[in-house]
Amino acid sequence: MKFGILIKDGPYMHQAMDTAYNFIVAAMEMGHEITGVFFYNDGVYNRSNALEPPIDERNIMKLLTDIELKGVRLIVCVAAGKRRGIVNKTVCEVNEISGLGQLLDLCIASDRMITF
Amino acid sequence: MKFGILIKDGPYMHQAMDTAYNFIVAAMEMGHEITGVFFYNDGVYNRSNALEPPIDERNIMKLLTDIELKGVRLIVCVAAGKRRGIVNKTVCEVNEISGLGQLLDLCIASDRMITF
Amino acid sequence: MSEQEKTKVMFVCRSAPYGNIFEQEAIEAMIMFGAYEQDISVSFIDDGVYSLKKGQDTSLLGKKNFSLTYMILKDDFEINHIYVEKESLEERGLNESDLITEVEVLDRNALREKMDEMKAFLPF
Amino acid sequence: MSEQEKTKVMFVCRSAPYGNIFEQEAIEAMIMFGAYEQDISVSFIDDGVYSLKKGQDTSLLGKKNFSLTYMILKDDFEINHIYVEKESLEERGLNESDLITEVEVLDRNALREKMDEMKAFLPF
Amino acid sequence: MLHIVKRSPYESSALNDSLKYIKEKDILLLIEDGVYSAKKGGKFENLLKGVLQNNEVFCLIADVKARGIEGSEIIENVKLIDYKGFVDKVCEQNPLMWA
Amino acid sequence: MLHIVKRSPYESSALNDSLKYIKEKDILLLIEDGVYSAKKGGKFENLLKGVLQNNEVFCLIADVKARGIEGSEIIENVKLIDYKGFVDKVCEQNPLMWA
Repeated sequence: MKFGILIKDGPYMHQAMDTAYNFIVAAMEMGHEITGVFFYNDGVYNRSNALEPPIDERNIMKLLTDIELKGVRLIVCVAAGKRRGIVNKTVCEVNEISGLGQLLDLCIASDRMITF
Repeated sequence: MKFGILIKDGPYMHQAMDTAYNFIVAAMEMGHEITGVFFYNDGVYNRSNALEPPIDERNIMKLLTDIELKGVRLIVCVAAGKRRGIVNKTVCEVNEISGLGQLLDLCIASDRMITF
Repeated sequence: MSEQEKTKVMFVCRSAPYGNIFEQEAIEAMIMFGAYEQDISVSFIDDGVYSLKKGQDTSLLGKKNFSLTYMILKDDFEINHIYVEKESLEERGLNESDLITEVEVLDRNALREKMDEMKAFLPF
Repeated sequence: MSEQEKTKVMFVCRSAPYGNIFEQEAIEAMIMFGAYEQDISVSFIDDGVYSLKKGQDTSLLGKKNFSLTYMILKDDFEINHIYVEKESLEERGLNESDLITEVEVLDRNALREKMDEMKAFLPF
Repeated sequence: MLHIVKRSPYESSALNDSLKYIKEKDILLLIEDGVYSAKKGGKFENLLKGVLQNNEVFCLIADVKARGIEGSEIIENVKLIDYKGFVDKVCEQNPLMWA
Repeated sequence: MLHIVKRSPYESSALNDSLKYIKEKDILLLIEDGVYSAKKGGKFENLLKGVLQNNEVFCLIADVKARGIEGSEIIENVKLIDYKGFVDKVCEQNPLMWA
């Protein structure tokens, strides 16, 4: 099956990104496809390029890079990002920034859309 | 009276920073003193130097600069900031970053401590 | 595009306005989605119904009053269906005349039937 | 410093662990505050009492189990008083033997009396 | 103590939780989404009237107006205050935010 | 529909709100702080037992263990699943997150 993912909470503050990560890893191990992860609301903070968590804590930047390397597309909403200071100079990858149309595209291209 | 302020929510996402700002302005107009504003948890995002809200929306960065110019001390927790990517290169003013001891200092120095 | 080919997406709006940004950013998404010729619904349930309350005046808050956008969502932005849940209104002492714009008031069962047709939900 | 000169600050912990970071960042603050020789209390009420539940195992989550820190908060970090509210425990089907460390179980009225002595609250 | 509630009583336990700690002479202050508790005809009208028997209840007018609530829709004896009134209440009593 | 609840029933209305929309054959999935709803001896035990009369209820085991809840403390007939089981449930039914 094809899953589209919407993340609305920021890193560390809420468990949403952690749950979504574990869901994505499990789905891919099972042979499902992730059509993309769209970061909206405070979710955009997950793609800050400056996260420096304590070394004994999980590194959310690294976890997201891992799934990106496995071919998962990450999309940061440009409008939600600008409002919160996640812009070209502060985002992990500039070409991840895109518009809300991409969220609708995920709804169209996925068998299931799930929000965390 | 002397008020110490603790901000735990980020900008725009929740109303906390707006309510705190209106409280601070009212208190200063009434002749009270603000001993400092401590940003903890997601509150640290309020001091990102990259916030670019739409022009027809309130600019939280500017509102905070205004009260800083009136002599209010702003303090960003270093540990909460690092975890969230609010660090030297992304914070409004590098010398605002400080440790949790400053929060306890606010409790000691203020007649009232109020959390938003 | 034929009606059958369109993707049915429902915004599920459950938050009151101003205390957090969810309803404001949901509206920003609705406006964008309208341009894509899909089948977009918006349902207001639980505290979400407060977003439609008439007479919002944010001047003392210093925040933008985004409730006015709901008035033009259907006509200007081609959002196909706007539903509000009857029970949530009643529980809050509100009725249709309290709402800023004309929307379809549905009871829970009827709204749930609409939900069964959806391909995707976007909760805010 | 004499006891009278110390500032009385109470952490009011009302959140369950792991769903959000409040209790973890509260503990980080407690640890720092212990070094300053003030009069620091911590009260666990509402869902905050879950933070003290024995047997937390976060290995499947990939998150840090910070509950162990509560065991050494008093001795190693000089937090003077740790209270947990009896009624909140009961409502959740918990009792003293479920807790990871020995704390003072107080009923609401007794805890409220402690609150009356405080100069400042830090809610988490 | 000044009990401040900023969450809607329909989605959050904050109002209920705060009332378990309210004592004689304490003040209840409703701000942000907390002001919905003070609306006539809502589910929490009786609860709030009970509180008013023993305690003063205040509501932040900026939040009431933003949410489209008229003064006439506010439960009787709940007092509307502006931000300066808010500051005064914090001067009077030690605040605890029930978030 | 797959109703996913991630908030504690003690602090949030999410569980109650979701149950107003649950229909025959729908699944209730408790994750994150939502798992506290499934703990024996808690305030919501009877509510959940009522749901179990008509619907399947699942609980994410990673969240149960993290919170120090033993399998034996989970209400009977609530089924524990891992993340792969979570994925399976989303395949079976269209998910709505009640946050």
